Amino acid sequence: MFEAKVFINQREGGEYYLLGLRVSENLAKKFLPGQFLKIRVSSTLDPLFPRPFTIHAIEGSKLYLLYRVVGKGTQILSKILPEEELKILGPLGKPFPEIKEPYIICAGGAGIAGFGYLLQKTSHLPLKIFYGVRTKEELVRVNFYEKFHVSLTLVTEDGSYGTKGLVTEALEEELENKFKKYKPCLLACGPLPMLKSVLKVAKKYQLKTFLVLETFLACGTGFCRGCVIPLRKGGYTHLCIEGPTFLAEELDLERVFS
Amino acid sequence: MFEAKVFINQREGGEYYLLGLRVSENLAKKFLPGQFLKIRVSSTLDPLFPRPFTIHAIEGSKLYLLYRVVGKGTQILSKILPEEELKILGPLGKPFPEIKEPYIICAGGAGIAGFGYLLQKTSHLPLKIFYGVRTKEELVRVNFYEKFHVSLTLVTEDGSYGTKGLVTEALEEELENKFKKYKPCLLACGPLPMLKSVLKVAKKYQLKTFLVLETFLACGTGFCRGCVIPLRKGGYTHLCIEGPTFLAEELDLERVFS
Amino acid sequence: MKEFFLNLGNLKLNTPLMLSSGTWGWGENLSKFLSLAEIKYSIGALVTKGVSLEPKEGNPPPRIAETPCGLINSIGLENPGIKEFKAKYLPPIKLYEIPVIVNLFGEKIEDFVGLAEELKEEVSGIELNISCPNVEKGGILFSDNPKLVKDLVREVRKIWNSFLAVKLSPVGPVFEVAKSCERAESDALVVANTYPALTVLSFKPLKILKGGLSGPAIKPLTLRLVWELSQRVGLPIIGCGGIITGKDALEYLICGAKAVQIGTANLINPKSVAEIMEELEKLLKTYGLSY
Amino acid sequence: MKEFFLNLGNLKLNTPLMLSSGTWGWGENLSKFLSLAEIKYSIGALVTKGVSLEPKEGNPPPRIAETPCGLINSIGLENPGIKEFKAKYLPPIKLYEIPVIVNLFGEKIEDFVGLAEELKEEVSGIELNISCPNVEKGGILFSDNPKLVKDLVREVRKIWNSFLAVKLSPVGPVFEVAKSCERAESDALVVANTYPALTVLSFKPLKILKGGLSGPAIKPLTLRLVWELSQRVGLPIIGCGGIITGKDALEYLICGAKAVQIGTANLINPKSVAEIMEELEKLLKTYGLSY
Ligand SMILES: Cc1cc2nc3c(=O)[nH]c(=O)nc-3n(C[C@H](O)[C@H](O)[C@H](O)COP(=O)(O)OP(=O)(O)OC[C@H]3O[C@@H](n4cnc5c(N)ncnc54)[C@H](O)[C@@H]3O)c2cc1C
Ligand SMILES: Cc1cc2nc3c(=O)[nH]c(=O)nc-3n(C[C@H](O)[C@H](O)[C@H](O)COP(=O)(O)OP(=O)(O)OC[C@H]3O[C@@H](n4cnc5c(N)ncnc54)[C@H](O)[C@@H]3O)c2cc1C
Ligand SMILES: Cc1cc2nc3c(=O)[nH]c(=O)nc-3n(C[C@H](O)[C@H](O)[C@H](O)COP(=O)(O)O)c2cc1C
Ligand SMILES: Cc1cc2nc3c(=O)[nH]c(=O)nc-3n(C[C@H](O)[C@H](O)[C@H](O)COP(=O)(O)O)c2cc1C
Ligand code: FES
Ligand code: FES
Repeated sequence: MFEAKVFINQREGGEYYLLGLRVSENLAKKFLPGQFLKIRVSSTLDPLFPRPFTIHAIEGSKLYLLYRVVGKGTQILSKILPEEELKILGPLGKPFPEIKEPYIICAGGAGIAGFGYLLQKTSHLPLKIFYGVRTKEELVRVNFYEKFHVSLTLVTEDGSYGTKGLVTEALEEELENKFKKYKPCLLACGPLPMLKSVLKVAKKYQLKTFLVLETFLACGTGFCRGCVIPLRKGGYTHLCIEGPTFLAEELDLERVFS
Repeated sequence: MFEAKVFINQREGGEYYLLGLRVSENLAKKFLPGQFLKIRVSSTLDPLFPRPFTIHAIEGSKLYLLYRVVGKGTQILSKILPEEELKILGPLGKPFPEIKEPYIICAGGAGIAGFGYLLQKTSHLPLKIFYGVRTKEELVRVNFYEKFHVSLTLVTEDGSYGTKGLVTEALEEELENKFKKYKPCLLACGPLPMLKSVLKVAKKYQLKTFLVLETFLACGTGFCRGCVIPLRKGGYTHLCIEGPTFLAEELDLERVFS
Repeated sequence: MKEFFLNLGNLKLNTPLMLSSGTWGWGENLSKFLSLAEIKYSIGALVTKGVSLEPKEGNPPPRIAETPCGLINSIGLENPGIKEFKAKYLPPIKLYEIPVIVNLFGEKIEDFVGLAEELKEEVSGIELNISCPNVEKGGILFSDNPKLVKDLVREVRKIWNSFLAVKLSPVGPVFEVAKSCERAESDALVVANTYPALTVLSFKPLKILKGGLSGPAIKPLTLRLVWELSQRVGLPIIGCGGIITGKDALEYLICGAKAVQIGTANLINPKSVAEIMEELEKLLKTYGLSY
Repeated sequence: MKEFFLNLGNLKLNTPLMLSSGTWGWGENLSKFLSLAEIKYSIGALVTKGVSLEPKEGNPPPRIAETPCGLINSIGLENPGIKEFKAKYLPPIKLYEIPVIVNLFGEKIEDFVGLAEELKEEVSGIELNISCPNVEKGGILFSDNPKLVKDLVREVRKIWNSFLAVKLSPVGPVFEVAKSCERAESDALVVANTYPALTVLSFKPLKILKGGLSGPAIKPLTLRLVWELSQRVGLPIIGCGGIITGKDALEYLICGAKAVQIGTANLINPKSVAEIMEELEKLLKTYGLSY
């Protein structure tokens, strides 16, 4: 694992935090969009395992992560101050696939994190980004995303900002109105129920879809074989080395979502 | 356990830190010199047990502790910042005994901590205080102790400040020169080897001696029966409820120091 | 938790939480840390530290050490003996007006029977600690021999009509021992005692501590035992191992325990049982569960 | 650690540290995280993930969960089967020029014999995983039956001359099983595998994970086993359970182990073994110890 110095760790809104880590330029260059790193959040034995986070953005030797506080690991992380050193390991996992077709991004909550770095690096920008959360305060880093001049639809479940409803409802409406013929690809990241709805929409319009999945990771390095995702053809693939992004049609979706 | 807000937690020199906790005035009033409290240093399960610290000083509703970083619990404690809340439990243990006779205090390292509050509260000040450490930087809170106008002999093992040598050597010299006839009591707190030497000196001059002992505590409340100290008359006493201060002659010293 | 009411044999519990043996001293200091209201609200029964016929001073120090998420103890069953226990320690404990269960240990079956005789009409129940060596059988642990346990429970049962639980060791032939307890008409099983463990205290000179491991580290192990035993044995199970929060307690209840005991948590924070009870009630509401 | 040199049967180790079975994948990614120099400097032997005659896809998710200072895993012995293992996975592992020990499991004694046959002349040693059910004996675990283990080791020994270790389960009749291994001329005991455990993943709907517990939580338990076994059994013991630091490794060596295996630590940090080796060397110097 490498030492990385925290230079920023601030609340962006809701339970979302932006963490900035300074690493060697060499290391920073190794990360591709969609890859992740794991962070040892404490020097004690509880929590025992480093927690995985996708790269949100990179500027020179500065890595940015966007994370949501959900449990004890992220709680501890949120209290770490600038100048402290953290142990990290990465890059881990496979980058987002190269999508040749026009595509739409659909993100729920912390699922938005990894697409920042994609926008920074790709020469093939998405047609649109749908970004949904529960309520206004949770819409974070919007200024950052707006810089890329990609059409960005903000959705809140309670209607406190932008379009009211579920992000997948907004996606479906857009597809119905504008993309019936073009058949863009979908690239989606968010909680399981959201991904499930994305797949319903994708099926309706017969769209090729990539899902960014999550699961508890012990190693993140392929060592433990714990992070299996059931495949349609039978057997399993391992999220931490073959994912986290998968072509939906290759997965045994019923078992993924059970 | 009670919540207490940290208002200061600063390095005093060497590995020694001063921790200030704000509690209710009511609670603060309950503590007597020589008693201790335990502090939950982390909200996670490692370290599992709160760590015990003697009261170093009290000002109104402000409790002060003086601690040395020796392991993972104190390491974590030393990183806690003002405004954070800590869970504490106390007062625990018995206060220093009421010594009617003239007495001399002998303290090594963190063993000095508890005598601050004694000086603040007692109407029967000690004749002298011997305070020894390894090297200059570890002589902490000297200004504070000097305020009580008690003769204070500072001793460093390496001679970098004050008298050179072991604190018990300075004690012995003083006794030899000045107190051969008066036979003051001794009240000593410090690492085991120091206490052992104090006892040798006490034996030589036949002085009544009180020792402040330490041991790993699980509960600090008498619940676990883990903190036993062998008694001369046979059987054991429990440090956390009957101590930490004991009359040396009541202890089975050979077993205490084995 | 007004609705809770559990019959275990002829023991009635008003809450599913007990304080486990050896983790609240002899009760002398309980009310120093918990108000009477908190005690009544949260504690279903008090299980005393282990009592033997004769007094025992216990093991020399060191007796305890912290391990990763756990505690090793080797107290050596320090206790004043049944006579002094009854005269001096039991009366104040009974003043809490909560069922008192006395944890018993002996070196032979007659010791246990003798202890039970002494407690007749005195307390709500007894809990037999079988993680102790039987001197008549060459020092083998009771808990290593299902037949011995059956004989033990049978003999005690003959003279003891009210609540009788056996506290299992988590190692050895656990399932066979549990079956023995069932056949011998124990009212409940306490699952379980501590796990044989060792920690190195110093390298030079080499100092080790052998003792029993308790605390969060063992929770997944004892939870597994409770789960398996509750499916194979008819007796009600009282879960005990590593419960620190209300969530931990609920895990045991959901995995087959009818009640639980709180041990190491009392050492971390003497108010644990009250906090666990509060959390448990909230969780039951959140999940719409009851039992 | 140039001076270290240990003979276990006819296995020669240059360091006392091994990577334990199932905790470094199939070796594909090892050199991505450790330099060749680090591997050579720190690893005495590589113990592969368990291999069976036929391929196994392993258990459905969830397979792993964190517990207090521990990890529960239920991988289900996912493996490509001995044929593909030999063809595809073993050759790259052998390129590290470190002794390779293959961990084997089967459903009957012949399975183990068959596996050993396949590996003759191929690797430095084999490690028999006896924490698996024997289908011919109604699914009882090999490790629950000392006689079965003796037969197993005897049969494999007949055709296997180089290093043969048995990896004990930490539960069941451990001492009897260890004696069986000694009688059947095993070269060493690996003490031990994971502990049967359970954790609740969700209350509503109820989701649990049953599996084996590893990591720091179990260190005091396995350390105790190593201590007791090393005093009662003549075979060299390889300690394995919860080693995260050089201090942990030294504890095992001081408590009777001749070498140790690193498991869960590799999952926390793939460079663990190199860091443990460095710390161990420093500690040995500090305490003026050697072995
Ligand atoms: C490859 C990968 C990349 C990730 N990138 C990001 C990111 O950029 N930003 C971000 O905020 N999060 C990300 N996550 C999720 C993040 O790792 C978890 O939220 C974090 O590990 C939780 O740790 P914790 O100790 O706070 O929670 P825990 O105390 O471990 O768990 C708290 C609660 O959260 C649930 N939980 C834990 N982990 C997950 C998970 N992976 N998915 C769903 N529920 C979970 C638990 O079941 C539990 O209910 C990523 C996960 C993976 C696998
Ligand atoms: C009643 C009482 C009052 C105390 N008051 C103070 C005080 O005012 N200031 C202060 O600095 N310390 C005090 N101590 C000691 C303090 O509690 C310990 O230093 C602390 O608990 C160590 O925790 P840790 O997690 O940092 O160390 P650990 O990681 O637990 O241990 C680190 C090392 O320190 C050793 N160690 C741990 N506890 C003790 C101990 N009690 N005595 C000797 N060696 C130990 C361990 O063996 C180990 O080698 C007191 C102890 C007691 C029992
Ligand atoms: C300090 C200490 C003393 C104990 N004394 C006894 C005892 O006298 N008799 C007994 O049956 N169990 C005794 N136990 C075991 C506990 O009652 C309990 O079964 C065990 O600690 C597991 O629960 P826990 O993880 O909640 O602590 C003791 C445990 C500890 C920690
Ligand atoms: C994810 C994982 C997979 C494992 N797979 C195997 C295996 O295939 N065969 C085996 O004998 N042991 C297996 N083990 C057990 C380890 O080799 C080791 O004995 C155990 O984890 C205890 O050591 P540790 O606490 O250092 O991890 C596995 C352990 C883990 C955590
Ligand atoms: S998390 Fe261990 S293999 Fe993926
Ligand atoms: S530390 Fe538990 S009785 Fe003293």
